[in-house]
Amino acid sequence: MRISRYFRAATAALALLSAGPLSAQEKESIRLGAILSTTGGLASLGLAERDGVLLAQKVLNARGGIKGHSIEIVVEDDSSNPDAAMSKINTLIHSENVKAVIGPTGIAQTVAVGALTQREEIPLLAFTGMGPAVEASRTCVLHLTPAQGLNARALLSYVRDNGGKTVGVLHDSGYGQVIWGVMKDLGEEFGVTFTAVEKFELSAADATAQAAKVKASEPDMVIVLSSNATGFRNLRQVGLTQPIVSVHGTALYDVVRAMGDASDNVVYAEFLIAEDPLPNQTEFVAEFQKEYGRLPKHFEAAGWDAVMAVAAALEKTGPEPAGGALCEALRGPYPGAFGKYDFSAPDMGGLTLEAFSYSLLTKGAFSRLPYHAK
Amino acid sequence: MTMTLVWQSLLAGLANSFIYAMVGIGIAVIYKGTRIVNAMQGDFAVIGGMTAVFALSSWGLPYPVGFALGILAGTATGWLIDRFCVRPMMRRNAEEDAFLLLTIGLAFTIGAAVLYFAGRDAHLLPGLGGSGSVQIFGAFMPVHAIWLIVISLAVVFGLWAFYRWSIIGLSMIAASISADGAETNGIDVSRMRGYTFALGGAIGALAGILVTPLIAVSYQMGLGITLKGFAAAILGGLANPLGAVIGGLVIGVSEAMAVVGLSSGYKDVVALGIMLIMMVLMPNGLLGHAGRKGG
Amino acid sequence: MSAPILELNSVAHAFGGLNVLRDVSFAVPRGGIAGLIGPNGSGKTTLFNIASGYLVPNAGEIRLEGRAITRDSVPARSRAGLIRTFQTPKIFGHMTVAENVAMGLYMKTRSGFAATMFRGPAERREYRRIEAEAEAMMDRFGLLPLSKTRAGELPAGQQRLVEIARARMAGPKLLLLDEPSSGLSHDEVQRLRRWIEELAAEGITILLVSHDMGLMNVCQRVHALYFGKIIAIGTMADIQADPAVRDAYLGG
Amino acid sequence: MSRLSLWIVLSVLAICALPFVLERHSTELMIFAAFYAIAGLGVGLLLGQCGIVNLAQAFFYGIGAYASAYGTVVLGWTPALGMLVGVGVAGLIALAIGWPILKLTGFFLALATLGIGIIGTILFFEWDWLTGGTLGIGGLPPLSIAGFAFDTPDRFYFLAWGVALGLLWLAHNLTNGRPGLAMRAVRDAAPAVEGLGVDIHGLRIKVFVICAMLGALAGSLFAHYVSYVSVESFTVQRSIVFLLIPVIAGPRVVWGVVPGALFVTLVPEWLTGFGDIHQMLFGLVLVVVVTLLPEGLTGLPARLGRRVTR
Repeated sequence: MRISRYFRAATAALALLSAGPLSAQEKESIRLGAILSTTGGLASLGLAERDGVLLAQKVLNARGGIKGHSIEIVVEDDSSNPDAAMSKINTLIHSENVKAVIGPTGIAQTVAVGALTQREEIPLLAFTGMGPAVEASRTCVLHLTPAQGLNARALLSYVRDNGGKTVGVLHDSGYGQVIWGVMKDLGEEFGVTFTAVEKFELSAADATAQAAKVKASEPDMVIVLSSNATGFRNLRQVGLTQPIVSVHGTALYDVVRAMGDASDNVVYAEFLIAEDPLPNQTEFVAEFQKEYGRLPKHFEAAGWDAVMAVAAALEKTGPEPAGGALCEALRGPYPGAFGKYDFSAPDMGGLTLEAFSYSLLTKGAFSRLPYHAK
Repeated sequence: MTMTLVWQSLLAGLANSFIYAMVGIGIAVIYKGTRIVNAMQGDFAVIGGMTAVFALSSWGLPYPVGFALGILAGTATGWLIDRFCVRPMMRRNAEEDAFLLLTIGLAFTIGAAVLYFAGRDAHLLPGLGGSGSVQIFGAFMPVHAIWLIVISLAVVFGLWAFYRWSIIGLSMIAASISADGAETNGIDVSRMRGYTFALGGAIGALAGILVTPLIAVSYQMGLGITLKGFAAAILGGLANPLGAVIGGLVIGVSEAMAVVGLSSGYKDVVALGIMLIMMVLMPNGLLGHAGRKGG
Repeated sequence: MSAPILELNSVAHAFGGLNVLRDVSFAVPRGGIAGLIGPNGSGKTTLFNIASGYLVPNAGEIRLEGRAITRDSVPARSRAGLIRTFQTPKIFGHMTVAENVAMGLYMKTRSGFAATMFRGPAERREYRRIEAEAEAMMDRFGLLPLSKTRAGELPAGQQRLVEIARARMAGPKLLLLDEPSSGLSHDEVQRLRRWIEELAAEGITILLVSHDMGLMNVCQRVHALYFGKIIAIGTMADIQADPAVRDAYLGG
Repeated sequence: MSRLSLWIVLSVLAICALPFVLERHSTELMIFAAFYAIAGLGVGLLLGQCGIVNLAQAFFYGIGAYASAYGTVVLGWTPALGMLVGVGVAGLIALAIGWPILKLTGFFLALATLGIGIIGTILFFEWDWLTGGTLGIGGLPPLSIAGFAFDTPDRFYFLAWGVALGLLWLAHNLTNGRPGLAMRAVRDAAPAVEGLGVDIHGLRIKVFVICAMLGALAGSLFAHYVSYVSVESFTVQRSIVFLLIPVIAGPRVVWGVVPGALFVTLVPEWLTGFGDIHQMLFGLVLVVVVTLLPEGLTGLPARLGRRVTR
């Protein structure tokens, strides 16, 4: 505890140093919480989100905070573990008295933590799509990444419009399984036949045999639904030459690096192509590159958006929102760097097919495709 | 189901077999020399692979140097673990389960340390003989996988010769079979244990370096490959490096066949199921030598 | 006459290629003290392990009170009344002497998991009985002052007494004692000898293995084992006079 | 009154008083500690009394949790029925698995349980019609017994610790009675125990089944408390944590699971203050405990005492 207090004091001091107008220093800072998986299995996502969150904090405070109040974000790590997330959320709500919570990174954590924040009417800005049925009634739990059905539609839409009649699917047993669960019923709607569907375990380091099975079904295209590079590499290793279409969860620089030579001829339905950003993304990309000296992807953008959305809502409610007022203020359209959100939509995110950008991976580099989903 | 598919899966299974075998060999070496089952063998591989990756990409060293540094890192880790953890525990005659817990704790620590110091990214190394594949009767196999198999076989042969003919190898076996007996014959038992751990670390690191062109190395891959290595080593009788290769083949090939014939989601269930059944029914492994106590 | 308490018929056993026992047959009649002698490596311990069920012989048959028990497990034989001690005493080192002795009563008590967890009145009564009986037994073997000591901390001689007291608690019909005098002082051996006679007087049949010829004198009948075969049977005096035994011990 | 029982009474009093003085989030942690104590007690009985390393406890923990989740949410059972079914199913599965694998000993048994734990996790992933897979099952009702709902943290705190202490008392009785005597004896000299007519295999199976049932009970309580279950809570990492509970505290003392459970819930919490390095620090703490403290934390006072008197 002590160290984290020092750490917080240090970040606060840093914020003070970087803060411009004097007024931001005089008023009491507004406290926000963040629960992110910065260690454990989801660390690669959680660390990316944290970069975006901390950048947003810094930029906000440099611009003078909210109505003269600086923002202070207490970042907690849940070690990719729902139990830990539960105890952290209690720290944040009851000991730190945060106004809103950013995160969590994982679905399990979001559903677990959401039960509590919903009851306390504290906004939760989760980096997950809408999960199990209970979440539909949690109007104070906002989702900054698309629901799985939307991901599935974005992929199938591309396949349909680019001449894909037959598709092989290679998915993992976690994230991929969830998307496949929705996608399998959408084939008919998009006029797509699934010739082979192969699953590999989340922790698997190799899925060559599954890849071979997918290849043997001779599809027009292959959809990979997973959170790591394994499937891509194995598909190319067995000599698959057809295009691979994949979800945003693997459109990350570290995953692409881990693909090695396989990072070629892959199409992503994703959100942020930092090499060629959309107008609503340029500011974020520029700030990010200035701060970290590298390009961001959409998880960094989601972290940034979460903080910025809360800041925008706080501008409306003032620094001491009454119970539930902040949720109410958040519920509505918000133009983010990730995409155009509408937090009043039934899925508490309101992303649509229009939010998707399509990129082509060529020898490890992303480039924007002219395609738009319909 | 076409013949090409079966053949392709078989080839893929073969490449995996030798990955499992390399980890299994390390486990067997350490068990043979110390009677300790090492639950962090996969993390030696992570250390070796990561060191080589950083030597090449961050420090810009040539491939052979990176290769050597990776192995050195594994060797040093093995030796340090013996020196600072195993030795004090041996001195007070700790029980079997304490050693298992020690190695589990080390696996946990090393995984977390790699995440902290080396970061979350998964990394690849360039393959030996390039990154291409060769086509064998219509199925593809990465060129590097062939190198992996050749080097694994060389390691097995080298170990066999080492334990059979070299003074140190013989002393290591003697020290593990009867510490008192070895002591009276002038063998420094604790030094032999140090050598054994260093050797296990070196083999683990070598496995990691060899695997990294095929499977991206990352902080969280340790436990997964340790388990497959265990399965391979147990099938082989646990104290037998050659057996670990045969065990690895059984696991790797049956996994691949499970994917083709059964549902792909149950690949690991099949591999672990074989391990469990073998442990209960054939406690001495496929080769049948009584190489283990208990069970 | 009733069946002998223990019968071995044509028992043979080999480890690897080494024939440790070759066609051993003998019977221990009910009551009294029988002995088994033989030089090191003659197969005495193997024979004990086979009789008590720790080892299944390659061939032959073992009978307890006329009933074949060759395939019975160790616990089954124990429940049938065959109890043994070990060459190096196998006491429970982390437990107190009292607990060690109390363990002997395991077969004679019945409190199961549920009863023990919920401490029913029957369980409490039984536990008090166990404690009382263990105390009486420790008193008899002079172990009472040590009852709270951890058995692993005792000297070898006293560990052996603990093991014998524990075996007696188990209420054996036939007690196999494997080298009970090794590690004991001269006085302790004398006391041991008295106890063995006392146990026999209570009606327990005893089969004794020992190198200690002084102790073997308590036996009414001694079997001499030499390289996996019984070469002589008789009183200790007979055995000592037997030319085959003399050859085995002196000439071999 | 012996010193041990004095300690126990003091601890019980402290546990009763805690929610009145603790911050809310500490109460929360203490509730998790109770779940851990219950599941860890099972592992501790196996390890401390029988010398068996069980790395499959998260599997049984999961069975309890999923039985409660599926039973109450999908089938509309009462929480008590779900809990009962979970504990029963876990017991039966433990019986079926334990029969063959408990013939193994030492490392091999530990590896076998590890294999079972991993197969369990895979099945939780694969059988998503039952477990909800990665999405999990949400919306469990609060636990209520005879109309009394344990729907606030304070109420749940007393329920969880009441159950934990009650089970500890049962386990304490067990280890000090006839079966416990036999189990401890097995650790010291198994052949001699057989020679006293004890069916060791049967004994081990019984303890294994008890361990699994405790795991399932803890899992079921956990599921009702967080009102949501997903695969992430039932991985091998969790089994390792369960195993650490008795190890850290010293497995031979049944009551040691209380400090052990507190350790695995509170120490990581404190270490997160050090930033991202916390997991590594926790690993190092473990290695140090295993290397230097063979009797765990409960053995520490005695060890220090010995050093002082020497």
